Amino acid sequence: MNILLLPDLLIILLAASILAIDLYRGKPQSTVSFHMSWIGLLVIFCLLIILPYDQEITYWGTYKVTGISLLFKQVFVLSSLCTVLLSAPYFKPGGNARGVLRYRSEFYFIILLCTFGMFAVVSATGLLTLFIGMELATIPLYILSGYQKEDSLSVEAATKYIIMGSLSTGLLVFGYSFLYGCAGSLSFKAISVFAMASPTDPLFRLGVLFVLAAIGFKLTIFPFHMWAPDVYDGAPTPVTAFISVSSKAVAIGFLLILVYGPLAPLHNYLQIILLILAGATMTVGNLGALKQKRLRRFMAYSSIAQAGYIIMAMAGTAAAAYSSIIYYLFVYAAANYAIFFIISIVGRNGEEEFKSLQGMGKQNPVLAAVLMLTLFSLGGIPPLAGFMGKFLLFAAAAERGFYSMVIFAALNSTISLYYYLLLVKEAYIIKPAIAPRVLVIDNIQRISLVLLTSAMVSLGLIPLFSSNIMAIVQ
Amino acid sequence: MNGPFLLTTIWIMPFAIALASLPVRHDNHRLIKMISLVGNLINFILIVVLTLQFIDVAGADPAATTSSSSLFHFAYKTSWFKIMNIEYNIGVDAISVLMMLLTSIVIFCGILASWNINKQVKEFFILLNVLVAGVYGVFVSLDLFTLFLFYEIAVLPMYLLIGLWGTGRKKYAAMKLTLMLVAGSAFILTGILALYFESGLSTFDLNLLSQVRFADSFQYWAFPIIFLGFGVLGAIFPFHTWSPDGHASAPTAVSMLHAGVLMKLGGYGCLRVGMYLLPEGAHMWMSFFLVLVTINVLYGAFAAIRQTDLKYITAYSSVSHCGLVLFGFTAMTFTGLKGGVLQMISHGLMTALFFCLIGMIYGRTHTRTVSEMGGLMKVMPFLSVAFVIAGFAGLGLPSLSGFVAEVNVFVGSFANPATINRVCTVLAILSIVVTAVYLLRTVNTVVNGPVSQKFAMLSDAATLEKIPVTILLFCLFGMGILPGWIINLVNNAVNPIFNNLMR
Amino acid sequence: MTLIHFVVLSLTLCAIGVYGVLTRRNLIGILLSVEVILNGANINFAAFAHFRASDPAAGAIFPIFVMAVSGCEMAVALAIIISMYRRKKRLDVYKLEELNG
Amino acid sequence: MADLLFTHSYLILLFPLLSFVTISLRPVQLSPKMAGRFAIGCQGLSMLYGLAVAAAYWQTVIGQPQLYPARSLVCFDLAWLNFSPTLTANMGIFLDPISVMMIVVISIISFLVNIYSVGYMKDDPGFARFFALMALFSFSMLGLVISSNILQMFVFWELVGMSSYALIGFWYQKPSAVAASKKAFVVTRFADTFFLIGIIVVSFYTQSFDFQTLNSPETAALLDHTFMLGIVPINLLTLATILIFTGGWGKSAMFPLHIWLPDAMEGPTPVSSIIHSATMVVAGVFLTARMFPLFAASEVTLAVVQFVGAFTALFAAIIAITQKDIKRILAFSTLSQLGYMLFSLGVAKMVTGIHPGAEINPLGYSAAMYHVFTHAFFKCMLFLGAGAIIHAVHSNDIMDMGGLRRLMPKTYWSLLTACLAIGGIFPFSGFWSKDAILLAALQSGHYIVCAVGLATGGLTAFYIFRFFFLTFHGRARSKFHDVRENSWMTFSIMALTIPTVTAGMLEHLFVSEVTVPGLAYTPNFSHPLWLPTLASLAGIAGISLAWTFYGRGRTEAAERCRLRIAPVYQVIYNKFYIDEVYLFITHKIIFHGIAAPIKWLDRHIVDGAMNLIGEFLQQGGKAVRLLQNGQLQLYLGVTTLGFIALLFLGR
Repeated sequence: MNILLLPDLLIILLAASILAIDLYRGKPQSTVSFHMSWIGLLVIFCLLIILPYDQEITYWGTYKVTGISLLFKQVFVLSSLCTVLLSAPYFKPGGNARGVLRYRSEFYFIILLCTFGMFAVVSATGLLTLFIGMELATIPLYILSGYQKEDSLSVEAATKYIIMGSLSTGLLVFGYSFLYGCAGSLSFKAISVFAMASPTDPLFRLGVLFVLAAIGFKLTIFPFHMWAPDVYDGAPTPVTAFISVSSKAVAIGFLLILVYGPLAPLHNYLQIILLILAGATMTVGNLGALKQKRLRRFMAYSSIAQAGYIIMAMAGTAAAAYSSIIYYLFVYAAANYAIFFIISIVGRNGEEEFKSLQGMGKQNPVLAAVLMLTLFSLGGIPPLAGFMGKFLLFAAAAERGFYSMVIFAALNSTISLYYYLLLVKEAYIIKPAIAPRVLVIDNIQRISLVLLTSAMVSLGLIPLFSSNIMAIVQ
Repeated sequence: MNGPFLLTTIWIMPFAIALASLPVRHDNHRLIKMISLVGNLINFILIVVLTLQFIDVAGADPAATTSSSSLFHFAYKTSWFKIMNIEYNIGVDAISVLMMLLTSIVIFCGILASWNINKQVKEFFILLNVLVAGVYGVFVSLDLFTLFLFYEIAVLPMYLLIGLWGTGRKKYAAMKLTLMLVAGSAFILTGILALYFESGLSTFDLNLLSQVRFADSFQYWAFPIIFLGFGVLGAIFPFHTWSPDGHASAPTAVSMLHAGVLMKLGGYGCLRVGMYLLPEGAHMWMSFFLVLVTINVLYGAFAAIRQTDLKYITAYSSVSHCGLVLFGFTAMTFTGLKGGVLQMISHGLMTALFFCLIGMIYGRTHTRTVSEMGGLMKVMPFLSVAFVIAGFAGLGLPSLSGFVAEVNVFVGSFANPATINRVCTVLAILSIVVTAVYLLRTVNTVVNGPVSQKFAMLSDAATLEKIPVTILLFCLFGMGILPGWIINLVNNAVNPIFNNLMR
Repeated sequence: MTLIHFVVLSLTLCAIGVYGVLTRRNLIGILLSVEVILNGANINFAAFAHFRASDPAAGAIFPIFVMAVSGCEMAVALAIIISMYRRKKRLDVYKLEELNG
Repeated sequence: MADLLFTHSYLILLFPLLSFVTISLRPVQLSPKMAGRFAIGCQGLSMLYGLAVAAAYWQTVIGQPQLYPARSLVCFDLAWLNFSPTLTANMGIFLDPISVMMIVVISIISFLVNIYSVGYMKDDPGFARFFALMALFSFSMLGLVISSNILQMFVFWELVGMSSYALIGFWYQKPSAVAASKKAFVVTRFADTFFLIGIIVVSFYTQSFDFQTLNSPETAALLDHTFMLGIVPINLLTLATILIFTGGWGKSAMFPLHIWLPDAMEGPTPVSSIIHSATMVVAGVFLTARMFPLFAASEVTLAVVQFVGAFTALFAAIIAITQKDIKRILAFSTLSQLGYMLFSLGVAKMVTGIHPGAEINPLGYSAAMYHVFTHAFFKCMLFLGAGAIIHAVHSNDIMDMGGLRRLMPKTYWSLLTACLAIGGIFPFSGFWSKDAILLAALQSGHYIVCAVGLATGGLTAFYIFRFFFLTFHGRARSKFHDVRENSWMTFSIMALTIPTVTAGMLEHLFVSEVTVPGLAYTPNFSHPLWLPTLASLAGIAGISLAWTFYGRGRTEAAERCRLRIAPVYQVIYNKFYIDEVYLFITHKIIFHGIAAPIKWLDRHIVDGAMNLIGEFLQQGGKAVRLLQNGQLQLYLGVTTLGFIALLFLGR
């Protein structure tokens, strides 16, 4: 038994204990579970930081912890932590205009469970772990997106999500079956051997495409992105944030593990497909975001586009792809959560729409500045981390000589800047028709925003972090 | 003071000013303005010190540096992002020093010119200073990554500066300007990534990259995208359309800074990154760009004739004059390159003066439509005389800086013996007649003629407003009458670039 | 009976499932069609395990996991659909149209 | 002593510059009156210094031909504008016969005009500004003539243009003056553009701007080659020289670029007298003379110069006959006289075979310079006189005048000498210089030009005396108030009679000393006595005719004559409608035909394309939203289709 498995165990323990305490002395208004979860997650995160990143240990032949998987786990834990913090006002009466969420402990339990599923995905050494982890990371999300039971939008979102999700599960399993059929085993090693030996086998490729399509759902790759805007729009805001970051991150981890693991011999073949998908995805995401008026839906399209940039990097070499994508995930998570925190502030007593931002520049300049920085980070404007992140993503594709793709993506990024600027415009330039409401910011939100903003700035300026990632990846 | 330290201080200073303004109370306008003013004054002094040190180090004798291999002085580099071998790599050559000097002058004048802004003052000055920091950053960077980074920092604050404090169709103009420039930088980004990988060195270091002989097939496509990418900011035809709308909508100081300095980043990039690193590509594409730029020069001038808004006229004239910057570069001769650089400086001063004056005139007359004005000479002689002089600087009157620059551009461009260069030179020279036509029409209508009743009570410039105008006028005359030291400096800087171009 | 027959069968099931997913109006019907797809995949696993696999045990275990997981999924799905039914009083998929754009 | 003078010869320029800077910046509170005095003082110092330099030049350079075979002296020459390692433009002072002559002319005239202006501009609100600008003009003009190289000349060339612009539009609230100033600047600027091209072309091939280099035979040989522009063979030498000449063409307002000069009369009269008659407009002639050796090397160029000059001489004289505005008459007269000077330079090239062995007739060159000299004084005086008249009667129309002889006797008598001089009556200065010009034309074999010159001489005498008689003789045709002669003004006018009457004595000096640089010998051709006789007769005929028509201040006879040729008169009176042609070209073709379409193109096509991209993307956004219609099965369908497409893609 090694310390490397500790985070995974702790997270299950945390989940279980939250549920247990709730069962034991559950009061609807109790905040014990909230404090337990965020403190627990913080502890786990600290633990993740101090773990050694240069070791590689496989447990029971099916669960492998490496530096890279630990990095992914950092993302997941951070994301869960943010979700927990983000969700705090949603369980309080008057914390959100949409209504109060109930079953707080269950909520955190589900989040933690999901996070464990994600841990499993990035630790997988075979298709089985991968499958179970993936499902564990996905099925709870269906529940979460329907968490606002009395809101018909939330339920509709959940319905759409689960039906499309099941279809994707079907495709995933089909894909696995072909991979298994070709390689004769579920372990990555065997698949890798087979791929090396006959990379052009049609059945194998069919399986790969099935898997790709299935993971395309999670990753919101065009044309499998259709659920995302509706689900993001309908689900409760903390859940939307969780889906947009964690679910995406786990899908990316999944794809990275496959593409640079067992499917590495097919990389030349996958490259083109990934690039085409990336191009289409970012374009559709950007176009879709152009005409939005609702913040969560807007974020859905924005994150579709971001997914496009991310998979573009998978055309690059393993080192470049891993380092740039993991770096970008952190950056993206920080920016996304910052936006969602602002949405939650705005949504406390108003619609989560563009209109609600009006007058912020005058009324609450600091918050507006944070919003602007965040949007610029998402748009890839220096010196914020988003710039560095995108730069690394583009560099990964450029390294293999896909310069025209880089131009295309960079131009796409210009389009994205347009709609990010639309938000800036709402916040700063457009004069509100009615007197803007006073925005209440509680301490959790304030502290979180400060931390996230400083992360966005410092990640782009201080090289320590990216160097660490690079060192771990190599 | 130690050179690299000085350089770092200079680009950090505006950021520091912005930070220093943060804790100031919102309604304490005076303090915010004073912080900005004093900070930029200090920076100006630092840059003057830098210039003097530079002259000391680099020597003003053109003969001494003909064989010089090191282009940059006060160079310092240290690793920054290990992940892509990104370095904090600074250093300056004469072009950068002069452009920094220009920037410091323009921003100082710009702050004075925007002294009467009273809407969200804090944000305005913070953004303005961030923008300036970006500009300085570009000029001191010897690392393509940081250069690009600062380039973007310089471009983005523009959106809010125009969108919030602008006039007219400001939202549209701000968005168009930002998006077109960022779209241009998409090409730049690709270009520098390509340089990084294709060089085989995995470095963004300008000095190292300049010694690489890139494959012709690579240069063939990389050069145009870099040139066009920077060219967008240099208002190259047909990507100049952000400029009229943007300049027309922007507040005074922003117009000054943008037309005066920011547009020069385009030319600077074309020269420093495009032509310096990819000389063979430059040779392959030059006639194409020459034609494009000639269109710029003529087209801007002709389009300006029919404009009715003072700022539009100046904006189109900027298109035409910035065309001359690139026109000088595309000549691919020593004198042409030098002329382009000189034109950057000259146009920076001139157009800053123009926008400064227009801002002040607009502040009084509340109209920018030329036909509604007239006879201002009677009521505001100081501003009017300055306006006339600015006009003459624009049409290249000797003794003002425009002549020195333009004649260098033309002599340089003619020195390229290709027929197309010759033809384009003649066309470009003829454009100065058109320039004379629209500038004189404008100046005459605005300044001369009978003074209309509604303007009869207007006042001339206050002392505070006279300062920036006087500074800029002084610089225009200084460069026009005694161009020697500037030219010597530019000679030194252009030499290595030219040698690279001719290798 | 060779491997190809089974693969064709499973793909056919997949196609049927997809067809059902696309054409059924009723949410329950759609869920059933999804189950068909999953079962097609299970057949595939079994067939491959039988004919080709070097590790046939895995091919037998995997469908079991799939069934378990799909069971969970269906449970969740039904819960959601019920909650949905409570609000809309219909199980018609066309009624899901409040979220769009 | 002489060396010291030469070393500090920049002082000639510095005094007017000092005056300009001091008055315009006004570091101390300077009353307008003091400003005027200060300007006159500076101008006087400049004149004295200029005369001293001229004397020193006479003594040192002309007196020691063995030391200065080229008769020229570079006082100093400092690098100013470096273009490339091999090409640098200098700022220097170059003295040779013509530049010294011009220094003398300019400094004297500007001094006198400054004195005159104190009277003329009295009570004008822009009094100080006027003197500042006049000082600026003197500075630029002096700089122009002493330039050591062609780029320096261009610099000052532009500066005189600018001062001319500022002075024409001096009364900036007068729309016509403003329009005239703009016109003058733009037209000359148009010509200067070609000048600049010429400079660039020549400097590219010679890698030098120096007049001495440019005028050397080597340069001519270097440039003398033919290249093909498309299918047109072009001689580079001809092209370059004509381009350079174009600058002079515009500045000297030769046909068809003459249109700005009559309008320029909107400026104050002292301005017209110094800038638009005596000095600045002569810059074109001066340029041609300065570059003469190079121009003469081309077959075509001097022919062009000659033709343009001769044509304008006649053309302007014809128009001058019909004009009613006193200053316009003089303006056209100036054009005509400038034409004389130019064709005189043009005829310095011999017709082949007239005098075997001689290619250049230096008399043409000398005569042109001589005429520049004499013309400057008498024409300046005419303008000053006209100014005095306008000042007195407050009208420009000669039909409103008449009978001023008694009211302004000093002006009357002074102007009489000037009219006789320009009419070419012995022994006034104009007689001698015109005689020299005609003689040069005759000697070189350009008989037609000679005839044109003779005829123009007759016309000149006619129109100038028409002006003279209508103004001074007869009875007053309108009421005058309070006509008095201002002593500041009359002083200058009377001072100018001295050179007008006596400059004829300098002919020998000009013919022997002001010669083509670099030409070794002085050919001496026959001087037929019938030529001056004929010229005098033409002049006298002109005066007689004027006397018959207008002698007693009446206009009836002329009116009858005018009615008889009404259509022709109308055309001439309207200056052959050249202005209208220009107006058509600028407004209809350039403004409406080119600029307006470009503006439209820019807004709708170029910018439209950018907006179209934006619009296209917006439509794309709408399409994406349309697809996202909320129907689950559509989503599933898209997904399935997408999956099939993916299979197809990854096949």
